[in-house]
Amino acid sequence: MSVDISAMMLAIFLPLFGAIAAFLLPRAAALIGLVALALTTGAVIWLAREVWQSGAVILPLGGWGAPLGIDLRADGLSVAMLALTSAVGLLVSVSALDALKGAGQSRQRQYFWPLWLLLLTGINGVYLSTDIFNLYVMIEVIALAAVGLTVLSGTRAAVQAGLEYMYASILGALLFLMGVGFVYLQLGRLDFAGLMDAEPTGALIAAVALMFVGLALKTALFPLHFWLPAAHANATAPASALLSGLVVKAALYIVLRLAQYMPFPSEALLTLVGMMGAGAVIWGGIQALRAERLKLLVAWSTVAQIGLIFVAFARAGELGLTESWKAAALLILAHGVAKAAMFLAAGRIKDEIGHDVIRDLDRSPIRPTLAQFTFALAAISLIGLPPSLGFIGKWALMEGAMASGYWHWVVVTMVGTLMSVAYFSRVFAGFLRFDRVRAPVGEHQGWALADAAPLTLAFAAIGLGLMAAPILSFLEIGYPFGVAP
Amino acid sequence: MTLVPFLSAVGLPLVLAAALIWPQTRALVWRMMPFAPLPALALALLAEVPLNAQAGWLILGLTLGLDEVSRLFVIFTGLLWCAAGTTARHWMRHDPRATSFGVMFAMAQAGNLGLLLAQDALSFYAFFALMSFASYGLVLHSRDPQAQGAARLYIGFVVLGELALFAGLALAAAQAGSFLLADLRGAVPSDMAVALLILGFGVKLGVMPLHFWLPPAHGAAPVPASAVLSGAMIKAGLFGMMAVLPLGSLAYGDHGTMLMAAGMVTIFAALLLGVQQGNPKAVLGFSSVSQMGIVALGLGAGLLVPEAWALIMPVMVFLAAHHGLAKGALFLGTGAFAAQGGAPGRVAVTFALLVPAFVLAGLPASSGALGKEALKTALAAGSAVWLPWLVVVLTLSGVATTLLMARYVALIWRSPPKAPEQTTPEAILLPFLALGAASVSLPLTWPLLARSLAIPVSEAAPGALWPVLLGVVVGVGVAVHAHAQRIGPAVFLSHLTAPFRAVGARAEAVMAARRRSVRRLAYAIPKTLGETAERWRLGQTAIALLIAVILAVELGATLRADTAIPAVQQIDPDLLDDLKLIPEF
Amino acid sequence: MTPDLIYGLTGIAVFGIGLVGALCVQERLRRVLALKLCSVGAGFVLVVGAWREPPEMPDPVPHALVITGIVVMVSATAVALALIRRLQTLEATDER
Amino acid sequence: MTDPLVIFDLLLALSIVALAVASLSVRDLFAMIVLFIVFGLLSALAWVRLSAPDVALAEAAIGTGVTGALLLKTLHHLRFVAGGQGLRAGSGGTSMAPAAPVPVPVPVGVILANAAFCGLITLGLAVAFLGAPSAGPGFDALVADAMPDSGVAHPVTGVLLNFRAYDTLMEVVVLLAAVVAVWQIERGLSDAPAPVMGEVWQGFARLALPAIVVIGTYLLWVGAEAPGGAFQGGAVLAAVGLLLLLTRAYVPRPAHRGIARGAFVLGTAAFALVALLVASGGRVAFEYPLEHAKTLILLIEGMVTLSIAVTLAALFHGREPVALPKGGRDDT
Amino acid sequence: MMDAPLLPLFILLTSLLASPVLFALPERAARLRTAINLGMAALKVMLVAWLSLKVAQGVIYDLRFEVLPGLEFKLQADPLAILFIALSAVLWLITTVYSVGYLEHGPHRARFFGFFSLCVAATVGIAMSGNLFTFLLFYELLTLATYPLVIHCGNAEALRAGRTYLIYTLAGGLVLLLGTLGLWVLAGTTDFVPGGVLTDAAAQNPLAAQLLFVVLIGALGVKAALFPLHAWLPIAMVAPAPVSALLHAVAVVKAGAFGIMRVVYEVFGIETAQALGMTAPLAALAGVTIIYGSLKAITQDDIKKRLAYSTVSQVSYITLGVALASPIAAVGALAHLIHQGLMKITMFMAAGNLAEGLGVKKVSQMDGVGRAMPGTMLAFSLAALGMIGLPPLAGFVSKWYLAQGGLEAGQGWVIALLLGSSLLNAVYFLPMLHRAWFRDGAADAGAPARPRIGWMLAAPPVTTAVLVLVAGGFANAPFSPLEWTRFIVDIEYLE
Repeated sequence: MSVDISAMMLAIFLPLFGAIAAFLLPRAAALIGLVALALTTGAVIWLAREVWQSGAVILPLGGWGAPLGIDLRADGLSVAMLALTSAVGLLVSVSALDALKGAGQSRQRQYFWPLWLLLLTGINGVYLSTDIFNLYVMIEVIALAAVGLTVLSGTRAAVQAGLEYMYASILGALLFLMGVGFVYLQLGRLDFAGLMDAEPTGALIAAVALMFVGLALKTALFPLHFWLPAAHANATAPASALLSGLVVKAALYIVLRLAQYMPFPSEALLTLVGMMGAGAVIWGGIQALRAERLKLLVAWSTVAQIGLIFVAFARAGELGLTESWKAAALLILAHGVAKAAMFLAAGRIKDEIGHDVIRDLDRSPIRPTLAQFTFALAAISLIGLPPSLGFIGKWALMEGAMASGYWHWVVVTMVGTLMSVAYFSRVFAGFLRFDRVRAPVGEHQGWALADAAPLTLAFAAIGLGLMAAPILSFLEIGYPFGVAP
Repeated sequence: MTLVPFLSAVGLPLVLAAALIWPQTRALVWRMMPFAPLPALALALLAEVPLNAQAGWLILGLTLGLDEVSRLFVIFTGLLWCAAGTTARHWMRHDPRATSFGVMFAMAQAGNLGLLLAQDALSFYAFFALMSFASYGLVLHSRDPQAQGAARLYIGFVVLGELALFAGLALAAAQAGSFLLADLRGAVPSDMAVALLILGFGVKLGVMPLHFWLPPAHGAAPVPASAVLSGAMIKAGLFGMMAVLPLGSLAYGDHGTMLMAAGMVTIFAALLLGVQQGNPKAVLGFSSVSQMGIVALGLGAGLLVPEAWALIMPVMVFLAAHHGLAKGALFLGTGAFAAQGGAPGRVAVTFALLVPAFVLAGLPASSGALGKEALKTALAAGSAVWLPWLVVVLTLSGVATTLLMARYVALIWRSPPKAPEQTTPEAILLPFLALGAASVSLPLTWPLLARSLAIPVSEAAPGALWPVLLGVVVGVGVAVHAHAQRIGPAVFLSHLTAPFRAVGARAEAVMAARRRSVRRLAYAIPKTLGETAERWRLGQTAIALLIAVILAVELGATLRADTAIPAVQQIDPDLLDDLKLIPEF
Repeated sequence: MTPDLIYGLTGIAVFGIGLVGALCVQERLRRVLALKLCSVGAGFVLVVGAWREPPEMPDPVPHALVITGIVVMVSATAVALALIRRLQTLEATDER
Repeated sequence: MTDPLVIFDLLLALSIVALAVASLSVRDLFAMIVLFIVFGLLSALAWVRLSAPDVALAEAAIGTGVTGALLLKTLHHLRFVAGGQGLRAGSGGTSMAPAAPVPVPVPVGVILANAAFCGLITLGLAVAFLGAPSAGPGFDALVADAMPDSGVAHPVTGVLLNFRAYDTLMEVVVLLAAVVAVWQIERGLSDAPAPVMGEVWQGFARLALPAIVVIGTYLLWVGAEAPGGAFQGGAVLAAVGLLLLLTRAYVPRPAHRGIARGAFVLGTAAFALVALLVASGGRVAFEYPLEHAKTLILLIEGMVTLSIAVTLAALFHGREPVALPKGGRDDT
Repeated sequence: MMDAPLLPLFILLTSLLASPVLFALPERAARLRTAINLGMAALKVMLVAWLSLKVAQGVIYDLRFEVLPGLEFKLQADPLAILFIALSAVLWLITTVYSVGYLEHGPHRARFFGFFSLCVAATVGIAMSGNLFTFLLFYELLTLATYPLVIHCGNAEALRAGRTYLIYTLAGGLVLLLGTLGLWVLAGTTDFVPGGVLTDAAAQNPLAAQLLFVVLIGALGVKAALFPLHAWLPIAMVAPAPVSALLHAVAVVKAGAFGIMRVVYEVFGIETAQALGMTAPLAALAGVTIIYGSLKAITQDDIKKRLAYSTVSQVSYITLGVALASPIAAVGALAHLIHQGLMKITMFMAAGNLAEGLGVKKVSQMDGVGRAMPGTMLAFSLAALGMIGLPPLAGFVSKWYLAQGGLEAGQGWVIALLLGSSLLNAVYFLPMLHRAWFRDGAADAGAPARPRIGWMLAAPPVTTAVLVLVAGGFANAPFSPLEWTRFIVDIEYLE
C-alpha cells in the first residue's frame, strides 16, 4: 500500500509525531525535536516548490471538501509563513540545545521539545487552514503549548505572567469562538470560500467584531497588549524567541486572512485599527524606553512592532488590501526573524553576564561580543534600516501610505522608527561602555555554538531585504487578495 | 625655458626655508641666506625686458614676467634682502629662535620677490599673502609683550588687507575676464574694485588711517627684519597699485582725491605721532609712514589725472628705490649702532647714520631731494587745482622728515635698541655701510639702471636746503621734550568673542534647564500612565470597549448605508475556482 | 417564542455575564469560571443555530463543534487551574 | 394559550442566567463551584431541549463534571496552601478566601464601565442574533447526502470522526498539549495531601466503579448509532480514574509514567496514523476507504476514548508522579 | 587593458569584505590585522586609479540588482563618483596608517578596524550609488558603521555623544527615507541622472517638488552639518583622532555634502532646482552656516571642538557652491570637497598627535608646541593657512572659484561672505599658529624632550599637508582634483 502523503499533511503531522515521540522518550527529546524540525523544514521546502511550480495547492481532507469537510490550502502567503516558522523554529531549536543544557534544566529540556513541537503543529495548522472553526482549535493548540513554554522556567514571575497570558488566550479564543457561532448563524458554513460573497449583516458584523478583538487580544495589539511584556520577558530565551517571533504571528495571519475573505470593514474601522497600531507604536516605544531589563525592552519592542504591522495593514485606503497586505506580510516576516534573533541574543547576554539589567550591562567585565553583535544586527532590522527586510517592509508601508495620501501613517512610522532608535541605543550604550568596569574586560568571551543560530537569524533579517523582490513575487502566488498579475 | 630663472628666483628662498627645518642643513642655509636673492637680482640685471614665462600647471596657471618697472623694484628689493640677509646671519647666530626667524625670513623674501615677478592676479596674490603672513613671524620674533602686541596688530591688519585685496582682485579679474595683471590694468574695474584694491594695498603701504600696524611692527621686529619690512615690503603696496590699477588710462576722481588727501594727512600726522615715540625703530616706522604719504600723493594724482601718470610713474619708482635703500640703511644702522660695544664705535656709527638720514630728509642733490623735485614737476601736469597745495606739502615734508630723523638720532642714544649679546659688530656694520653707500649714490646709478625711466629724475632740480635746516632746528628744540607712549593693541580677540561666548553660555543654560524638566516629565508621565493602567486593569476594559465600539461603528455603518468596501475588488476568476473547489458528491 | 430564540438570548446573556466576570473579577478561580461561562454561552449560540423546528433533525455539525469546544475548554481550564495551583504554591513558599 | 413547553423554556432560561450571575457573585468559592455545577447541568438540560443530546451529555460529563472536579481540587489546594493546616476537602461554608495576595482594588468606576460595555456588547450581540436568519442555512443537506459514505449511522459521530475528523484530531491534540503543559507546570512535591475520602466513599466506589465502566463503554459503542461517543465515554471512564484516585485505590507512581505517557498519546497517535495511512490509491488523508470506514472509526474511537479517560484523570491528578526524596511523604 | 565590468563592486568589496575578517581576528593578531588593513587600502587605491583611468576614457560602469519591483540597487561610476571615491580611497590609506599607529596599544582594535573598513565601504558605496535608494542604503550603513567608532573610547562622554550622533543621523536617515519615497512616488524613479529626473513632475506639481527638495536637503543637511542640524558634529569629536579625521574629512559630513550635490544636480537638475526657487534659500542657509560655524569656532578652547566647528563652516562651502548654480562655483564646490578633506584630515591628525605626544588638547595649552613637534605643526599650519585661503594652498583655489562663481551668478554677497569667513578663519586659526610657533610654552621650558611618536603617527599628517600644497600648487595640472572637477561640471551643466 503506497501511502500518498501531501507536503501539507507532513507540515502538520511531522511535528505532531515528533511531539508524541519526544513526549514518550524524554531522554531523546532533543534529538527527536531536531529531526522533526529538519523534516518539517524539508516538507515546507517541498511544499514551497510545489506552490512555486503550480500555484496554490488545495487538499480536501477526507475527500469531502469544503464546506462540509475541511480543506487545507497553501498559497504564497501561507507558505511564506510556514517557511518563516520552520526556518526560525529550526534555528531556535539549535540554540535551545545550548540554552537548556544546564544541570538544573533537565525538566525544561524534557518538556520544551514536546511543547514546542505541539506549538509548531498548531502554527503550521493555522497557516494551512481554510476553516474558521478549525482555526479556533488551532489557536487553542497554540495557546496551551505557548503557555506551557512561557512558564517553562518555573519562576514565580513566569508563572504569574503565564497565568495572565492564559486568561487572555482563553478569552481571545472564546471571543473568536463566539464569532464563529455568529458566522454559522448567518451563513450556515464556516469555510473561507463561504465567507467571501457574504453580505455584511448584523450577525456577520458581530462576528467580525468578536473575532477581531479576540485575535487582537492574542496578538497583543495595543491596548490589548497588557499580558505580553511580562510573558515574553519572563520566559526562557528560546521560548521567548518562539513566542515573540512566531506565536503572535499566527493570530496576525488570521487577521490578514479574515480581512481577505470577510466583508471588508468600513473606513472608520480601518482607521480605528490604524490608531490602535499607532498607539502601540508609541506606547510600546515609550515603555521600551523606560524598561529596566533587556528582555522587557525587547518584549515592549514587540508590542510596538505589532502596532506597526497593523498600521501597515490599516493604510489600505481606497485600494483596499490589494497592496497594503504586502507591507504587512513583509513586516511580519521581518519581525519574526529579527525578533527571534534578538530574544536569543538577549538570552545569551543574560546567560553570560548573569543578569539583564540594562543599567548595569556596562558594569560587567564580561562582554559576549557575538551576542551583542547579533542583538545590534537584529535591532537594525527592527528599526528598519536598510537593507534589512524590516526596511523593505517599512518602505512598502510608507510608499503605499504616501501614494494614497495618508500622511499620518507615514508620520507614525517615522515616530516609531525614531523611538526604536532611542530605546535600542540605550542597549548599545550598555554594550559599548567600558569606563564603569573595574576588572579588565574580556572582549571575546562568549563564543559558543549557541551564538550561531541567532547570528544566522540576524544576518538573515538583514540579508533578506535584498531578496525582497523574489519574496514578494512568491507571496503573490495564488493571488491572495485577488490581484491578478 | 625662461621659466627656470623665474622659478629659481622665487624658489631659492623657499628651498632655503624648507631646508632650515632639518638641523643638519641649518648652518649651510644660514651661510646661503645673503645670497638668496641673487637669482632674482641676476635675472633683473641681465635679462632682456619685457620677459614672460608661463607655468600653467602651477596654482591656477602661473604667469611670471619682468618689465621695466618690476625690474627696478626687483633690483633694489634684492639688494635690500641681500643686506638684510647678511645682517640676519650674524644677528641671529646665537638666537634660540633663529630657525623660525630664518624660515619666516626666507618665506617673506620669496613672497616679496615673487610678487614682483608675478604677472597674473592669482600668483600675485599668493606671493603677496606669503610675504605678509611670513612677516608675522618676523614681527613676533622677540616674543616680549611689546612684540606680541605689535604682531597681533600686524596680523589683524594683514588679514584685513588680504581680504580687501582678495575681494578687489576677484572683482577686478571678473570684470576684466582675465587673471593677467596686464589685462587687469587695461580693463575697466568698478569703483568698488578699485576702492578695495586701494584699501588692500594701502594697508601694506601704511597710508593713514591704515598705518597703525606699521610703526609698532617695525619697532618690534629684529633689525634685519625691520630693514626689509620697511625697505622692501611696504613697497609691495606701491608696486601692487601700479601693477593692478588702471593708472594712466582711466580717471577715478574720488579715489584719487581720497588717496591724495590721505597722503597729505599722512605726511604730517606721521610726524606728529612719530616724534612722540620712545623707540627709535618706531620712529623710523613713522618716518616710513610719512614717506609713503608722499607716495600716496603721487598715486592719487595719477588716479585723478590719468594723463599725468606717464610722468609720475618713473618718479614713483625712483622714490620707492630711494626710500627703500635709505630706510634699509637706517634700520641696519640702528642694528649696527646697537651692536657697538663702546662709545667711540657708537659715535662713528651715528655719523654714518646721519648720511642716509639726510638723504631721506632731502638734502639737496640727494636722492630724496631729487625725487621730490621730480615729483613736483610731474604733478604739474596733473590737476591744477591741487598743484599749489602739493608743492607746499612736498616741500614741508622735508621739514617733517628732518624732524623725525632728529628724533631718531636722539633716541638711539637715549634708549638704544637691544642687540644680541654676542655679535660681530663689523659683520653687521658692513651691510649697513653698503646700503648707505647705495643710497647716497642712487642719483648716480639710477640713470644707468633705469635708463629711460630715469629721465624725470635726472632732469630734476637739486632742491632746496631750507626745509632740512628748518627741520634740524625745530628737531633740536623738540627733542627736549619726550613722551613715552604705549601702544594698546589690547584685546582684539577677546573683545570680539566675549559677547558670543556670553550669549552661547546663556542659551545653553536655558536649553539645558528646559531639557531637564522635559526629561523629568517625559519619564514621569508614562510611568504614571502605565501604572494606573495596570492597577485599574484598563486592558480588560479595553477589550470590552473595543468590541462595543466596533459593534457600534459597524452596525451604525450598515444601518446608515451599505458603505462597506468589498474585500477583493478585482477577483481573479482562477482564485474563485480555487476557493470554491467543491468536490462533487 | 421558539426555544431557539429563548436559548439563543440565554446564551448571549450567559456570554455577557461571563465576559463581565472575565473582565472585572480578580480572584483567579472565579476568572476561570467566568471564562467557562463564556464558553457555555458560545456553545448555546452554536447549538441554537443547529436547531431546527421538530420533527426536522438538527444540523449535526455545530453539535460536533460544540463538543470539540467543550473538550478544548476543559483542557484550557485544566492548564489554567494548574497554573493557579502552582502560583499559589510559589507564593506560599515565598512568604514563608 | 401559551405552550407549557415555552414556559418551561423560559423558566429554564431564567434559572440558567440567574445561576450564572449567582455563581459569579456568590462570595464563597465552594458555593460558587456548586452553583456552577448546577448551572452546567441545567445548560445540558437546555441543550436536550434543543435536540442536542450529544452535546448535553458532553457538557454534563466533561463541561460540568470534570470541570467541577478540577475546580474543587484546585480550591482544596488553595485552601490548604493558604491555611497551611490541611483543611478537609469539601469543608465549604467557611468564608476563608484563598491565599492569593490581596489584589489591588480596581476603582468602582472602572468596574462599572466594564459592566456597561459588556452590557452594550450583549445588547449588540442580541440585536445581531435577532437579525440573523432563524434556523438559517446549515450543513443539513450536505450531511444527509454524505452520511451513507461515512461509515457510521449517527450524524454527530460522522461529523466528528469523518467529515471534520481533522478538527477532532486537533482537539485530541489540545488535550495532549494540556496534559503535557499540566505536567510541566505542576512540578515537584505538592504540600497539599490528596483529598482522602472516607470509608463510605470507598464502599461507594467499589460498587460504582464497574457500573461506570460499563456505562462508559456503552456510550462509546452506541456513539456510532445514537447519542454518545468517544468524548462522553471517555469522560465517564475518566470518572473511574477520579474515583480510583480519590479513594487512593490507585496511587500513581513514578514507574507508571511511561505507561501514562503511552496512554496519553495513544489516541492522538492512532488517529493521526490512520488518517495518514489511508491516504493512498487516490485517497487523501482522512479519507477512509468505504468498506473499512466503520472499523477504522471504531478503532480510532476506542483509542481516543482510552486516551481521553486517562488524560482527564491525569489532568485531575495534576502532577507528574515523580520519585520521592528519601524520607518524604507518600504524596503523589 | 582588461575590461572588468565589476570593477566598482570590487572596489566596494575591498573594504566590505575586509570588515568581517577584521572582526573575526583575535585582538592580539596585530600584525596580520595591519597587513590586511594596509593591503586592502592599497589595493583599493590601485583599483580606484584603474577605475578613474577607465572612466576618463569613457567607459561606463553600471551594476544593477532589483530589490523591489522597479526599485534597483544600482552602482555606477561616473566622474563625480570617482572624485569622492578617490578621496576616500587615498585618505583611507593614510588614515589607516595613522590609526594603526594611534591605536597601537589601545583596546578593541578588532572592532575598531572592522567598523573602520565598513565605514569606508559605506562611503565608497555612497559615492557609487546610482540612485537615491542605493544612496540611502549606504547612507544608513555609514551611520551604523561610524557609531561604534564615535563611541570607541567607551566612556560616558563618548556614549552621550554617540547617542546624540545616532539620533541625529538616524533621524536624518529617516527623513531621507521619506524623501526617497517621495521621489519614488513623485517621479517613479530614484535614479541619478545628470539634469535631473523631476523636470516634468516639478512642472506639474511645484509645491510637492519644493517640499521634496526641503525634505531631501534637510535629511542630507544633518550629515552635512548644515545649521541648525549641525549640533552632533562638535559633540562627536570625542571620537579618537583618526575617526574624527575621517568623519570630518571624508566620511560623514562629506557624505552629506555629496548627497546634496547629487540631489541638486542629478535628482532635481540645477535648472529645475533654480526654477523651483530653491537654490537661493539653500545658498543663504549655507551662508549662515559658514558664518555661524566660524563664530562658534572662535569661542572654543578645545582644539578638536574648534576644528569641528570649523568643519561646520567649511563644509557649507560645498553646499554654497552647489546652490549658487553657476558652473564656476560648482568647480569650487567640488574642489572644496577634496581640498577641505585634505586640510581637515591633516588638522585632525595633527591635533591627535598633539594629544598623543604632548597631551595638548586645548588651544590655551598650545604654547610652543611648534618647537616640540615641528613636523606635525608644520602640517597643521599649512592646513590652517589653506583653510584661511592663502594661496597657493588648496583652500585658496576652491575659494577663488567660489568667489568667481558667485560673481558669475550675480551674487555679489558671496564675496563678502567668503571674505568674512576667511577673516573669521584667520581669527580662530592664527592664534593657534601664533601660540604654536611664537610663544614659549611649558613644553620647552624644561628639557625640550621631543615626544616620541612613531612614524605612523608623524607621517600621515605631513603627507596630507604635502597633498594640500600640491593640490593647490598644481591645481591646473592634469588629473589634479581641480581638473577633474571641471570635467564633472562639464557633464552636469551640459546636460
